[in-house]
Amino acid sequence: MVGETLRNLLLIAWLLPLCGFAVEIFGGFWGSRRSRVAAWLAVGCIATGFVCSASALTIWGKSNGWAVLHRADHHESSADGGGPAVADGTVPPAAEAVPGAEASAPTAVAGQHAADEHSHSGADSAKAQTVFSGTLYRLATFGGLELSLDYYIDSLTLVMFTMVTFIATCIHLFAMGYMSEELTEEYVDHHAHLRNGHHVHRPGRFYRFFAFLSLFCFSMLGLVLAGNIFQVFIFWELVGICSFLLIGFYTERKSASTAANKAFIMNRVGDFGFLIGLMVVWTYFGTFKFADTVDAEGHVVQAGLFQMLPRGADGNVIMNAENGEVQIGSATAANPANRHATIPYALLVLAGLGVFAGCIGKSAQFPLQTWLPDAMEGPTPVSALVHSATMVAAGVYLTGRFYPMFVQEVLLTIAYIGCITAFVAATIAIVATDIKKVLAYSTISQLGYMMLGLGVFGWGAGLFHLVTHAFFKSLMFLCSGSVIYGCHHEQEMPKMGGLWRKMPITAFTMLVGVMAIAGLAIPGLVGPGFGQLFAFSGFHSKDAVVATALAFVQANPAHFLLFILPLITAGVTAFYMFRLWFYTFAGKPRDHHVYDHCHESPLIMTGPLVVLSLLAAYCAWGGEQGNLYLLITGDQPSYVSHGIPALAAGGLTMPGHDAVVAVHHQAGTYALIAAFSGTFLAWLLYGSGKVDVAEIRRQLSGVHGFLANKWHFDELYDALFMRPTHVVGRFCAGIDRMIFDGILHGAAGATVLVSKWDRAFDEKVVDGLVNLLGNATWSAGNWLKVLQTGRLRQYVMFIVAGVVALFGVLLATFPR
Amino acid sequence: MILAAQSIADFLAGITEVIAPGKGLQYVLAAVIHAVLLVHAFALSPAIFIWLERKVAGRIQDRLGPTRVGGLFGWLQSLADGIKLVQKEDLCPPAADSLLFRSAPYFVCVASFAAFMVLPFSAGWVAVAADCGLFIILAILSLEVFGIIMAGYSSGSKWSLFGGMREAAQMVSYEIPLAICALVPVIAAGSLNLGEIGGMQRGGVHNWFIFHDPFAFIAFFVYFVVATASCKRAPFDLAEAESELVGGFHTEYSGIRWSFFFMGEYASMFAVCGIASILFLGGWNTGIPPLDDALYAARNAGASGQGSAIVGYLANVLGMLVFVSKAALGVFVQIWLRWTLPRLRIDQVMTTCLKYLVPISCFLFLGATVWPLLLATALQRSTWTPEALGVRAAAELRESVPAADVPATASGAVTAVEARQESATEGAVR
Amino acid sequence: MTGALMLSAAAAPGGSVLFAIFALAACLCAVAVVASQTVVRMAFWLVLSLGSTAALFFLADADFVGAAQLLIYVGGTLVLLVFGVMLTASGPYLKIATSPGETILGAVVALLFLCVVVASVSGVTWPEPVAADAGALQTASGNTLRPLGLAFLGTRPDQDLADGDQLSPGYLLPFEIISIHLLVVLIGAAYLARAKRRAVGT
Amino acid sequence: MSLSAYLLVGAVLFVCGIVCMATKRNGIGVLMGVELVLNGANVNFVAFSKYTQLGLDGQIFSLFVIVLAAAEAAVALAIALNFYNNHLTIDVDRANKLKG
Repeated sequence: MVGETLRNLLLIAWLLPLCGFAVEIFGGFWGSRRSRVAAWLAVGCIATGFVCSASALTIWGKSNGWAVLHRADHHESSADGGGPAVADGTVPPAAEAVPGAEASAPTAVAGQHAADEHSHSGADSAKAQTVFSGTLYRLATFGGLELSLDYYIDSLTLVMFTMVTFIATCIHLFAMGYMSEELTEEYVDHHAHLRNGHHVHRPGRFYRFFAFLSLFCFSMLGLVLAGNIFQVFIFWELVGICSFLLIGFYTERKSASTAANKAFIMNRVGDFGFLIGLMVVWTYFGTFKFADTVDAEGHVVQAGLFQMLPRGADGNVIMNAENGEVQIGSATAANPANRHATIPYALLVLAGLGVFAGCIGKSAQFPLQTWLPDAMEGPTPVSALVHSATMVAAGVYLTGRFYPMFVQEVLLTIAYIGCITAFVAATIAIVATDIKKVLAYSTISQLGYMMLGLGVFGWGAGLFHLVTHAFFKSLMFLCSGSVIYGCHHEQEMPKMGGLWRKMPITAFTMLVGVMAIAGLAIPGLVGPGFGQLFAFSGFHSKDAVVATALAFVQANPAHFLLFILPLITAGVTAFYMFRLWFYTFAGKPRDHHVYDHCHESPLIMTGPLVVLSLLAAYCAWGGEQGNLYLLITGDQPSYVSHGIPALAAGGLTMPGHDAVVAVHHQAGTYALIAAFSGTFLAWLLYGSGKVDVAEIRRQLSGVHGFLANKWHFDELYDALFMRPTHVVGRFCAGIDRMIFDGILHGAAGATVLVSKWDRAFDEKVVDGLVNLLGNATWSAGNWLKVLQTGRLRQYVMFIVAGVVALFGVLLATFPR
Repeated sequence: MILAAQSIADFLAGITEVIAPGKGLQYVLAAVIHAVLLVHAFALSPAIFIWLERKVAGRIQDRLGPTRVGGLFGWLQSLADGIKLVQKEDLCPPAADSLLFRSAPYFVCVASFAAFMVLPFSAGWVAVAADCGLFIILAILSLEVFGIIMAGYSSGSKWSLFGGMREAAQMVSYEIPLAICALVPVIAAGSLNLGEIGGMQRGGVHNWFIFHDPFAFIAFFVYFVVATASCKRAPFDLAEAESELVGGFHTEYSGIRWSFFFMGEYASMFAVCGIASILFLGGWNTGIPPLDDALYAARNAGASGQGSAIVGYLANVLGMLVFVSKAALGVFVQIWLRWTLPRLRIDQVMTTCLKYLVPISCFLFLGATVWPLLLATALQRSTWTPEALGVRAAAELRESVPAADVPATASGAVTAVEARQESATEGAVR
Repeated sequence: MTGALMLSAAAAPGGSVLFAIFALAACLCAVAVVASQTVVRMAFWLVLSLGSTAALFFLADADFVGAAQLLIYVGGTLVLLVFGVMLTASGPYLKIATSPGETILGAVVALLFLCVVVASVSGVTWPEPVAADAGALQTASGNTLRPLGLAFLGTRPDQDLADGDQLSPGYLLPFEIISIHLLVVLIGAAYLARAKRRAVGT
Repeated sequence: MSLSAYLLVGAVLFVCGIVCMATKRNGIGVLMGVELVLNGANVNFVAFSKYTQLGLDGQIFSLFVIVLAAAEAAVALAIALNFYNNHLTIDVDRANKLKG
C-alpha cells in the first residue's frame, strides 16, 4: 500500500519535469522570447516534485514509525560497548538465529542473508518494510535478458529525491534572475567573436535553458529512482547529454563547445568501463535488477542482484568450497535460467571496477577529472546544479547504490582514487584565480572525499558528505554566480576585492558556505545539543569521512596514506576556500572599474542564497546521531554497520561502525586542527595583507607553475592519447588511400569496361532486333491501312460480304 | 335473342347460327359493319362540329353565323360546303413532291379515323376491345401529325414547311404530357382497357376518376389543355397561322384534300374529348347512382338473356348518348376557347409544354402513384379503387379460361399471385 | 373478349389474307425505302413499312407490342424525319445520290445475303407450335397485355410451370434497368446536340 | 401462313435495312436502315413468341428492342447533328478523316 503511494508520488516528481521540458521546448520555440512562462513552468514542475518527494519521505517515515531515527540510541549503546571487534549487540538476531552460519552450508547462510536483506538491518525495524521495488514498464525482452523500467525506493532514494528537487528548485529560482539577460530578441554575446571581430548577435535562449534544466532534473531523478543497473545506465547517459547541452549552452563560444565535447568524451571513457561491468554482471548474474522480483503471494520469482551475492555472518562474500569461486544467489530464491552458480573472484572485482569506472567518469575522479573545470563554461546555475550538487554526485550515488557488489579490492581502489583526486584537485585549487574554477576544483576534491569515505567502508559517511556537500556547494556556486552577475560577468578574483560592502548578503552566505566546506567548528562545543549551532554541516560529514579513514588505517596500517592525504587536503581546502573569500569580498577593491559597477543581486537570486545557507549550515544537525545521517543510512547494507574481518592473512579489514565511533573524537580533532591552520594561513596571506603574495609566488614559481598547469594533466593526456591516436589515424588513412581505394578504383574501372561492352551489345544486337520488328510492323501497317477507307458504308458492306463468305465457307465445308 | 347481342360480332355469330356460311365470311362481315359504322361517326361528327364552330364563333363575335342553308340555324351548311369542295379542281403545284403531296391528307384522315377503332361508345359498343386500348389510341393519334409534316414539306412552299415543322415540334413535345396525364386515371383504374375504365366509374359522380384524387382532378385540366394543343386548336394553332404563314401546312391544298385535313382535325377533337370523357368524366355513365345501376342491370339482363334484350339495347343507346354529349361538351369548350383566346407565339408554346406541362404532369403522375399509399397509411383504409393489376389480371384470366382446359399449374400460379397481392395490400394497410 | 375475335383473325381463315396483305406491304415499303432518294420519301415508306409490321404484330396476337411499335417507332421515325428535313433543307428535295455502281454492288450483296438468310430459315425444321395452345395466351388471344404484365411480375400463364417454380423472377429488374438506360441516353443525347453551332457559311 | 412466313418477312426487312445502311449516303438514311434491321429482328421475336415454346419472352424482348432502338435513335441523331455542324452536310462519305 505504502509502496504504491510512494511509487506514485515519486513518479509524479520524476515525470513532471519531462512534461515541463516538452512544453517549454516547443511552446518556447513558438512563443515570445521575452516571456518568463517557461521559467515559471520549470519552477512549478520541480517545486511540485519537491513537495511530492518530501511528502513521500514523510509517508515512508510514518509507515515504519521513523524506526531508522530511533536507531540512534541503539548505536550509542553499542558505542560504549567499544572496540572494533564485532559486538554481539550489533549482530543482527537474524544472523544469530543460525549459530556458526559461516561454517554451515553457504546456501543456508545465503538464504539467511537474503531474509536479513529484506528486514534491512535493524532488529527494531524488522517488521515494517522499508524497501519498495517493482517494475514500472517492460521495455523489451531478449531471451533471458529483460530490459525494464523498475523502481527501487529506500531511504537513500527518498533523501536523494528530496535533496535534488529542493536544490533544483532554489537554483531554478536563482537562474530566473541570472539568465534574465536572455529575455531578449537580440542577445549580444560578448565572449563570442565573429571573424570580422564583431560580437555574435542571436535571439535569447531563456526558454531553452529552462527546458534543458527540466530535462536534466528528469534524467537525474530517473537515475535515482532506477531499479536496475541498466536503467541507471540509460539515465546516466541522459544526464550526460543534459550536461553536454548545458555546458555548450553558449554554443557560439569555441571554449564552450570544446568543453562540452570534452566532458562528453571523457564520460564516454568512463562509460566504456561501465559497459564492461554490465556485461560481467549480465553474464554471471543473469539479471540487472537490484531487488528481488516478488509475485503476488510474496514468493521470490527472481532474485535481485543485491541478494545474489550472499555474505557470511562476518560480511565476506562466500567462497564456493570446491572451485574456490564466489557463491552466487541462494537456494531459496528462484534462479534465472542463464545464471551461473559461481563467479570467479577476479571477474567480480572486474565488474566492480567497471561500474566504478563509470562513476570515475561521471564524478570527475582522477584520472578523468579534467573535464569538470572546463565545464564551468556553462552558465553558473548549471555549474551549481549539474556540476556540483547533483550530476557529479551521481557517480558517488551509484557507488553507494551498488555497494553490495563491491569487494574489498574494489573498495580499496575507490578509496585510493578518491584520496588522490581530493589531494590533487585541492592543490590545483590553491592557485586558481577564476572564482568558478576554484569552486570546480573544490568540487572535484570533495567528490574525492566522498569516494574515499565510501572506499574505506564509510558507506554512510560518503553519502552523508554527498548530501551536505550538495547543499553548501550549490550555495557557494550560486553566490559566485551572484558575484559574477553583479560584476557583469567578471570571473577573475584578482579584479575583485572588498565586495562585501557592495553585496553583503552574498558575502555573508558565501562565508557560511566557506565555513561549512572548510569544516570549521568551535572545539568543545560540537557535542550534541546547543553546541550544534557552531558546527556546520561540512564539519560533521567531513568528520565522518576522516574518522572512517582513520579507523580504516588503524585496521590496515599499510594504507596510512588514506588518512594522511585527506587530513592535509582538509587543511588545504580550508586554505583555498578562505583565500577565495578574502580575495573576493575582503580587503580593498583592486579593480575600481569592476568595483564601482558591481551591485547586489535582486531578491529572486538572494532569496535562494539565504535559504540554502541555512540548510548548508544546519542540514546535518546532530552529526552522525542526527536525523539526516540516520535517514541516509537507514537502509544501508547490513554487513556495513559491523565491519568485515580480513578474509585471509594480508587481506583487508573493513572497520565497523563501532571502530569508527571509537576514533571519532581523535579524527575530529586532527581535522579541526588542519582546518584551522588552513584558515589561519589563508587569513595571513590574503586577509591581513601583511604578506606579499606575489613574492611568495615568485619564490615558489616552479610549484606554482606546476599547479597552475593542473599538474600538466591535459598535456599528459595529449601526449598519451591524442598524439598516438592521430598517428594511428594517419596510418589508417594512408592504408585506406593506398590499398582500399586502389581496390575500389580497380573495381570501378572494370565495371566501366564491362558496361561499355554491354552497351555496345545492347545497341547493336538488342536494339537491332527491336527495330527490325518495329519496321516490320510499320510496313505491314502501311500496306494494310488502305483497307481502312474511312467509309461507313463500305464497312457495312464488308460486314455483309464477310457474313456471306462465312456462310459460303460453312456450306462448302459441311454440306448436308 | 339476336338483339341481345352484346356486340356486332356476337350478333353475327347469332345470325350464322341461323344461316351458316364460312367463318371467314363472318369475320369479313363483322369488319365491314364496324368500318361502316365508324366511317359514319367519323364523317358526321366533323360536319356537325364545323357547323357548331361557325355558330359559336358567330355568337361570340356577336353575329348570327350561318343561317341560310337548311332553314333553321343553317344546319345543312357543312353539307353544302362539302358538296362545294368536292366539285373543286384538285390542284398539285409543280414544285410539289406529288406522291407525298397527294397522300398526306389520307394519312391525316386515316390516322384520326383509326382512333375511333378502340373508342367505346357505350358498354361493349366498341370495334376493338383491346386491353391496351388507350395505348393504341394514343399511338394512332400520334400518327396524324405525320401526314401534316409530309404535307408541309411536299408542298414546296416555305410557308407550308414552316407550318409543318412547327407542327412537328409541337406534336413531339405535347405527346409526352398527353400520355402522362392520360396515365393518371389509368393508375386509379389499373387497366388500359377503355371499356373497363368506363365501366368502373358507374354509380355516382364521386366515382368519376376526375374526383378520384386531387391529382386526377388537376390532371383532367392539364389533359384538356394538352389535348387542345395536340389537335393544333387555338390558341396552339401555330401550324396554320393565317396571320404569319398564309395557311400553314395546307396553304397549297384545295378542294377535297383540303377538307380532309379539317375532317381529320375535328374528328381528332372528338376523339380526344371522348378519351377525356371516358378517362375522367365517367364515360357513358350518367353519374346518377340509381339511374346508373338501373342501366347496368338492364344491360346485363339483356346480355345474359334473362331480361328483355330491347331494354338492354336501349340502355346502351342511352349510354352512347350520354357519352357523345360529354364529348361534344368538350369540343364546345375547345371551340369556345379558340374564339376567346389570342394565339401564342411558337416559343411560348414550346415553353408552356416543356417547362410547365411536362413537370406538372410528372408530378401528378407521381402523386397519383403514392395516393393509395397515403390513403392506406394516413386513413388506415385501402383505397376503394379496384385491386392492383396482378390480382385483377389473375381474376380476368380465370374467368377467361374455361375451367376445363386450365392447367392446374396456371390456376396455382393465379392463386399464388392473389396471395402475393393480398399480402402486399395488407402490408400497405398496416 | 369480343374484339379478340377481330384481332385473332390470324387464327381464322380470313387471317391468312390479312397476313399476306400486310406482309407484302411491309416488304415492298422496305424495298421502297431503299430505292427512294430523298429523306422524306424514305421516311414515308419507312412509316408505311413499320405500320404494316405493327399490323403483322396485331395479327400475331401481340397487340401491346404492336401498339408500342406504332407509338415509339413511328414517333422515332417522325423525329428522324424532322431532322432529315432540317438537315437537308439547304435545297428543295435535296438528293444525296448514290453512285449506280455502288447501288448495283449493294443489290448483288443484298441478294446474296437474302439467299443466305432464306436458306438458313428454310433449312431449319421448326418444332410444331406447341406453346400456342397453352391455355392462357391462346384464350387471351390478341390481349397479351395482362399476360405480359404477369410475365413482368414473374407469373407465366403461357408456360407449363409444373416443375414447381411457379413464380419466375420476372422481368421487372431488366425493365427498370432499361428505362434508366433510356433516360441516361436521352440526357446524353440532349447534351451532345445542344446548340454550339459554328459560324455557318464559310 | 406459318412461322417461316414471318421469318421471311423479317429477313426481307433485315436485308433491306442492311442495304439501306450500305448504300445511303445520307446519314439519316443510314439510321433508317438501322431501324429497319431492328424491326426485322422484332418480327422474328414476335413470330417465335407466337409459334414456339418461347412464349411471352419473345414479346418482352421485342419490347426491349424497341426501347433500345429509341435510345439508339436519340444518340445517333445527336451525333448526326454534330456531324452536320462540323461538315455542313450529312453525307457520311465526308466522314473519312480516319482513313488509313
